[in-house]
Amino acid sequence: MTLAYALAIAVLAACGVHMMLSRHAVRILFGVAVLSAAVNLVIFYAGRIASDVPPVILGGQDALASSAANPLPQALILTAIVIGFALVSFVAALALRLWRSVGTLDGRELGDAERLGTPFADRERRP
Amino acid sequence: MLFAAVFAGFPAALLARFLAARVPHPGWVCALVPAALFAAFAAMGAGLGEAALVERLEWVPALGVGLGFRLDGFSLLFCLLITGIGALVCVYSGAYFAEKPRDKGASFLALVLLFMAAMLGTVLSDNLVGLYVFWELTSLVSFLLIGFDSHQVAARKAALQSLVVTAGGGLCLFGAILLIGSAMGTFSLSEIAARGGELTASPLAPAILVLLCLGAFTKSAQVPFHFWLPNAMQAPTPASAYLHSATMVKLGVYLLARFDQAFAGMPAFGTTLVVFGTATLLVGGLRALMQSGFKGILAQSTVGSLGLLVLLIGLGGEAAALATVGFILAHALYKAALFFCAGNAIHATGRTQVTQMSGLGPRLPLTAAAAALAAVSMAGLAPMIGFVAKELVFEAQLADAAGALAIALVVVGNAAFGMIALLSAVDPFWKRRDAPSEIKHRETPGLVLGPLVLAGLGLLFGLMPGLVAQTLIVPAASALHGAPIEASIYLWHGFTPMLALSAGVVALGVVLYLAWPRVHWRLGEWPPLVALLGDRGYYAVFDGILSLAERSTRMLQNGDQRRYTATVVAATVALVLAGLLLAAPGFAIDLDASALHPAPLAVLAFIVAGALAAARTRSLLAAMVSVGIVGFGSALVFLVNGAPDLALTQFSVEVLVVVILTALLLRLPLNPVPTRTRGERRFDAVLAAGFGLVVFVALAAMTAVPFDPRLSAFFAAASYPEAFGRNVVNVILVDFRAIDTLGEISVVCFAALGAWSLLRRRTGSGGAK
Amino acid sequence: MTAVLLANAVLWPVAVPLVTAALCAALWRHVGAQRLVSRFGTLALLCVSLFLLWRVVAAGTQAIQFGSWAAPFGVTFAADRLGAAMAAITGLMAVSVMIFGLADIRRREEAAGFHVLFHGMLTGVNGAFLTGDIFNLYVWFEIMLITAMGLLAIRRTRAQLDGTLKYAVLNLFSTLLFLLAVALLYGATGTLNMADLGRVMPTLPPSATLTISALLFLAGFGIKAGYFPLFFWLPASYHTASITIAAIFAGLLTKVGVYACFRVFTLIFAADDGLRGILAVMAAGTMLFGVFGAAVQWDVRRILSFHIVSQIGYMLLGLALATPAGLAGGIFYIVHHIVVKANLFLIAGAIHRASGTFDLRRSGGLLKRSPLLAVLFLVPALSLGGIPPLSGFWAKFMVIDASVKAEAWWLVGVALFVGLLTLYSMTKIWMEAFWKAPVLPREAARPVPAPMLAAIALLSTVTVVIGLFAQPFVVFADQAAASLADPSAYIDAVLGPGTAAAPRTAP
Amino acid sequence: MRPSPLARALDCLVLAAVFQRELVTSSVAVARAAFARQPRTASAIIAMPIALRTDFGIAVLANLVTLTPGTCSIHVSDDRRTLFIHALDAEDPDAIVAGIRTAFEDRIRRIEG
Amino acid sequence: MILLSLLALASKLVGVVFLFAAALGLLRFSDPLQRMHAATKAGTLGAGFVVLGVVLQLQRLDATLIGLAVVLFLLLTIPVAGHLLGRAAYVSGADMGGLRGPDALEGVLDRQPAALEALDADAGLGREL
Amino acid sequence: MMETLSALLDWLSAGLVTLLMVPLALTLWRMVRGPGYADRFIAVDMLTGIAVAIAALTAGATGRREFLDVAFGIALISFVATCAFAALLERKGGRR
Amino acid sequence: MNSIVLSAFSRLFFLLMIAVSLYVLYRGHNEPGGGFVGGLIGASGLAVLALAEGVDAARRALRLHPVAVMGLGLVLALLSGVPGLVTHGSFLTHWWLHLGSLHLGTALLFDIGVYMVVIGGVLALVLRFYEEDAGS
Ligand code: NA
Ligand code: NA
Repeated sequence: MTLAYALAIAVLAACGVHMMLSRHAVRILFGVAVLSAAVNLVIFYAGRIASDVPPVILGGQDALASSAANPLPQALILTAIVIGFALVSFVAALALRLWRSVGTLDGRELGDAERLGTPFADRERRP
Repeated sequence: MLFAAVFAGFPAALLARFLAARVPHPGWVCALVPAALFAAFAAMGAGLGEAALVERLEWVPALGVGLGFRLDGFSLLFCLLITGIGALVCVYSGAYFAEKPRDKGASFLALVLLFMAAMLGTVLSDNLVGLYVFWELTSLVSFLLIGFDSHQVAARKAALQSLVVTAGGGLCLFGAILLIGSAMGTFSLSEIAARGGELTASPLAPAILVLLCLGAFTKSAQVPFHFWLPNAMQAPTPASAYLHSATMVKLGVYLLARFDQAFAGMPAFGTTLVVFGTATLLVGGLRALMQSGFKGILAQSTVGSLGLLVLLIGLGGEAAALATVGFILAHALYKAALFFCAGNAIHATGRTQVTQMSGLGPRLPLTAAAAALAAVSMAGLAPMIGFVAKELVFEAQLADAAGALAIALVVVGNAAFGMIALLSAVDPFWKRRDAPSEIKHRETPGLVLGPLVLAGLGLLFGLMPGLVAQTLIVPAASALHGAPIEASIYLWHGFTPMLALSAGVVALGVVLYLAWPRVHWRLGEWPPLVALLGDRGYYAVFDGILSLAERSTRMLQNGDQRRYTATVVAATVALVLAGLLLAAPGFAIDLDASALHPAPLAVLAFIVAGALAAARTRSLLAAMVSVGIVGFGSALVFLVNGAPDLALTQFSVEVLVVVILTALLLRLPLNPVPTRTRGERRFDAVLAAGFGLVVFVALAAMTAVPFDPRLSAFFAAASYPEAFGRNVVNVILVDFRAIDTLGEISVVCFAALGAWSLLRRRTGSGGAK
Repeated sequence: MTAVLLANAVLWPVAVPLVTAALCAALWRHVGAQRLVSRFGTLALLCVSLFLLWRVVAAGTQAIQFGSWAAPFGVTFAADRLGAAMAAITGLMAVSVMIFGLADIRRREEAAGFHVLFHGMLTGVNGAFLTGDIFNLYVWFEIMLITAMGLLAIRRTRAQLDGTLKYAVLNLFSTLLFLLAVALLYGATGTLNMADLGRVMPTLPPSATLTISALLFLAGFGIKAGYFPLFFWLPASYHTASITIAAIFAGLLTKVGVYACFRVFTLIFAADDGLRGILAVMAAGTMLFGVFGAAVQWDVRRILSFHIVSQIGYMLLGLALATPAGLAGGIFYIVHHIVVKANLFLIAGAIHRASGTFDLRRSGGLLKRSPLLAVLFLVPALSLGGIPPLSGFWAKFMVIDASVKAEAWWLVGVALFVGLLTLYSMTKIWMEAFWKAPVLPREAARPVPAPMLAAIALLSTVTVVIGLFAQPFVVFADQAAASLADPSAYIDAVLGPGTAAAPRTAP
Repeated sequence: MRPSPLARALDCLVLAAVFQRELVTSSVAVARAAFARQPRTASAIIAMPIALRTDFGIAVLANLVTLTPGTCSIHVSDDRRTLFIHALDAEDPDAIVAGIRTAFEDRIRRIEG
Repeated sequence: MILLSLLALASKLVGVVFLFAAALGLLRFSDPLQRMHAATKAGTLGAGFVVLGVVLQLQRLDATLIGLAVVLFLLLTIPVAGHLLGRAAYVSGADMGGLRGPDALEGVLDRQPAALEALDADAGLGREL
Repeated sequence: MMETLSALLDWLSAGLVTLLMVPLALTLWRMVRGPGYADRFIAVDMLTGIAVAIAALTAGATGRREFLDVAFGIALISFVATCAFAALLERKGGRR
Repeated sequence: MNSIVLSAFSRLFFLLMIAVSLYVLYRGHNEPGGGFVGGLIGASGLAVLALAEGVDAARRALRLHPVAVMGLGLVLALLSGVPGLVTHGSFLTHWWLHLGSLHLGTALLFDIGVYMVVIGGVLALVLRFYEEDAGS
């Protein structure tokens, strides 16, 4: 079972990377989202997937049942999810801004940064 | 005392920059500093005898670096030359810049004083690192002086060339110094000289030798680095006189001389110096034949002279030491004088070529006289110090039992000096061409003091060598030799083999002089020779490196986002593979026996399908939905594995991501044209698969690692009794690891704020379409 | 109260900028008030970070536990000499850049959240320097990343947006690699506290998980730090930032990646031969290709950006040697380079102000127009070029000397060669911007304002002081390196006295 | 004239009960259709005139329509006089409209008062 | 007690069957609006039955309250969602292959002549990006 | 007897989750294959119901109320996503 | 979206979601929930408002500037750690008030800070993303 998780996570990571390799900003963004989902699952996996009992202490008890799931990775993933959400939102805003300013999100047409002060301009102008 | 002497120059330079623009006769005022230092060194030298004056100061003891200053006979010679000529250069510069903007003259004088201090530091340093510090400073000041007329392209180019060559050599020297430190455990020159056996026995000795020679050869313009020095004549004449003839370029020689004792046990050292010195001597002489610029000719002769000096250091024995010292002294006196004279002639006529000057003698009489005297010395004729020095050179050669060929080569080289001497003393001043050159500036006291004093000293020391023999030459030679030398120096030795060689030199020199007008332009335009002897090689290397740089940069930083990401992913995968191969940690999997639960399996399949669909679809909207599947599936994974908090959060976040992404996609075309070719996509698939494999291997191997539940056990036990919360996950978030959460909400805050600002309405006009 | 202040010395360099950022955000509508809070916060940051440095020097490694939860259960902040020095230099950078910003930051940027993001970034940077928890480190990295992107795009020019995108893609990948590595490490060790990891790791048998984790850390930090061949985002983006921002980026951000490498590959993963070999190759590539890039550029900022990469190689070289001398050299190099590179970017801003362009092909004449700037330029430029006796000389000295002692000859060769090319490109700036006669009369050219010169002078002075009085700095670096090489003091400070020496048992 | 609060509450309850019944039957219908060998495809969009006073009332009606068999409200005209309904199986549009009117609209109108 | 458990199981089973039906409808119905009927109605009811079944099974006050709240929320939100999606589908020009009867909305709402996704086919480009 | 029955019921309850994977898969098919964007969004909407059911069934299977909370949250919030989808379709359809 | 059905229900949904979000926030320490999820649910309520009635309605509903809300949330979260710093010398050590089985502490303040940051942040994002494009 564990290996099934490992395999699924690996496929997820590969798909995320494949999308990040695109030249389209939004697709890259999707790739980041998929890859970060994969990484979150890795954290979950690293805490060992062993139980379906929530790590909530039942009323009347003082300590968590030993059968409960590992709470620490859950807390870590929560943090990671939120951070991932923030980053994805920001990059989405960036993409929107780029679209409004430049009119494209295709990497082949986005070159304003490296055209700035490039030493190769003279040659690039040549066909 | 030595400290004061070395460091006096720095504040003096600073002061000069401000004062020189404001006082009358700034040259004379500034000359007070080197003059005073000259006096001080003379006084110190008088009491020196065979001993050395040593002062030490800790600097960076943690690195074994101190500022040790050591004054012995050899450094005394240099110190006197530096300060003495320095004083004259100051005077001369004052006059030279008299009609230029005062700021310019002030800057120049400041640089001269700075340079003087750096030179003193170099020749006085006993610690190699300290020496290197000052050494680099001289390169730097030289750079600033060569490019002093910075609006001229040629000046900038020459400055850069000299810097690249000398600083490059400096780095070699630096390497040598570090190797020495590693081999010997000390940076002290005197200690290294004393423990030379250890040095040559070290396995690093050959590397040290090579690096050291590279450092010295670049500085002293030895073949194959001879090209920069003549180009450096772009500097104002006083700088040429000071740095590029009399003092700085001799630093390489100085360094080699200092290591002569240490490398005594290594014959390769001497051989190398002789070979390169001879080659430089000949190249300098030959290139002098090819030139017609006044300063250029002199510069070429300087190259030759430096070659001769290196050659002399390569020879063994007392005679060689005497010859080295004697020639250093003689050369400094006549070459600086000649440069001053050349400067006067150029300054007066505004022309730079010897062939463009004529009949200056009557109108620059003192200059002409000084030039004549200096030229006699340079030609090695009695009764000048140059004659004495040349006799010493031949004596050293004969004493070393150098082969006939070597002696012949030296004769040829010296003949070239003779030719140059004649050329510089006769042609501009006494030769009559069509019309005498026009004179724009007349001689002033400042302009003639330097040449007259130097030429006069050449005559004085030639007539009365005793004045300098026992006070300067012999102590210096002894210091160089490492043992006291008993010698007396006379102008007239009687009829010796050396005298015969001298006669040969003179005769050949005259022949060359007569041939020069016909030869120099033909040689100068003969491409193979120019290519061989010029700076073609330098530019080939320089441009080669730059073009390599350009190609590598165009390849790596080519502006294509995908290429960047692909390289990074490939590098990551390669790193992991390399690391696994090198570390060979072994690979174990614990195939757990627990049954496959269908529900989680189905959810996993659901996620995988979503991810694959997202990666494959072209439509952005479909991709968004597929990415949503992944997020939603993760939530389900959390849900069925005992993580309700996570599931809820993941689900909520997924919803909000959808809310935001739909707003983004609202503005975009949903089916953008493909941005990757089919081939690129396949390549990317391979990369992605590699990355996935890395993840899989890491996760699979984790099954064989036992889990340490310490942290979770603590949280499970402490959550309610100590932190008063039943939801352990939330207790971790707000209490056990609250600082993580604080950081996390900071990220949210900054991200939202960043987005808020990014998407703010345009204020004002302008910007993109 | 005093006791609280003293005991929490390691907290303040993070808390002060975070509070400042939060207050600035709360005062969103009141730019003037933000500015006031921000300036005060910057000064306070310098004070508290110097205070931390003093505490560490006086009383040894400082550690606190958040929420009173003992390590390794709660989150630790810990400062040894390295961490404290990095925090102190961050404070110095913040103040200098703020001084420069007096003449450079526009109101429009302030209204777009400059102050919040600026202090947020400082929070992230200091958090990364001071945290003792590997997951917490991830959080600070993310704060750094998000604020850096916000700052980078603050003027929203097309170049900035494009640069930010390139910055974002690779840096997002980097943080994901980092998080992946953290997860693997947690899975293999069950702990997140770095001191605890340092204690536990030697007891663990080798496993592919740990090895991959280590290399993913290297890749993740390597992207942040700009190692070869992971640096592409840096020259693609830094030159687009407005100069105040570019300066602090250039000074600090990549160094956080380097710092993290130093920390992780000394405390947690011991650098074995294989890893050292990999690091060495990366170091050489970083030095070479960085300087190659710089050599062909004509835009001052792009030259400087590529030089960041190149210089990072020297720091990595120190780590690759993994000897105390190498580490010391690396640490000295980091400190030196932060000051110098930030200063050079500030000077680039001043050059722009004085000549109206960043492009060397079109600038010139500044030696005449602004001689003071020329002199001030020479200091960091020559220092970067390794000219003695400036700080860069000692940095190169230490790193190359350590390579010599480790008999890494080819690295010595590369390091020396790169030094020459570095000097070459600094010379290029000098010749084109200062020496050359101006190409065109420029309307945009203005005199350099006093705050700019003051900031530049401040940092130049620091460079000169480090160079002339290198001994205490070298000793400090040596001590910092010693505590990296033998982390038992760090472990004891976090986990309690005697922990490091106690017999280690596998879980 | 406004009905008494008690009557309105009662009407609400009745409405809820009717709605529950309709929901179940509608779902059963859909389920039957889904499992059927040949899913019916003869749907239509029907306009239903309405006479409700409040937006909330209209919204409630629309929702109830959506949850009842084979119908789904798609649009309310801007003048709030017509409800457009998508009927899954629209063999007799008038019957559908009449059903909705008696089951829901009248009751809602009463509750609106 | 056991009766209640059986009832709970039955309720859950009914819910699952409804969900099944809904999914099947989603798959088999011929146009988006028809599919929406399946998703909204059968889906809601199915989820509701499952939740009720669980409430019956757990037999705890807090669970009951929450469970009823879930059902309430479903009943409140799903019709609105269905309404919005249906209208949007119509406006966006989604395929209406199952529409055999009259289209009373024609001329009332602007409907795009071709579906958004049809642009793929128009461009004649492959699916992959 | 009672125990056996109750165990049987538990087993059946657990099996129900597995059973739900079928509609999940069918919905997935609709989401991935479309063909229209509206179809995909409707399928996403359908997912809400399935998710609520899965959460509830998990609550039943584990006897823990916490999972019902999740169902509660899903029921409430997924509506927002559907609104966003509808807004996208409508505005996109209106504008192109 | 000018749908009467949605508009009529949006206030209801909004209020419902805010209420639920506060409830989730409050009991997060003992049950699933907490500041973050609470904030997300609350923000979703605002998002519904923004979608149904336009961004200005949502902005009015929050009353304060969203960035300022974030800032205040951050300040609150930071402040919640200060009492512990003063009394225990350790930042983020929470104070507790025990009323029988009810434990009230500064941890709740911290969670409220989280809640505010999330509400402000998500609202800021939604507002900006759903603003009509200026001039395009
Ligand atoms: Na960075
Ligand atoms: Na840097």
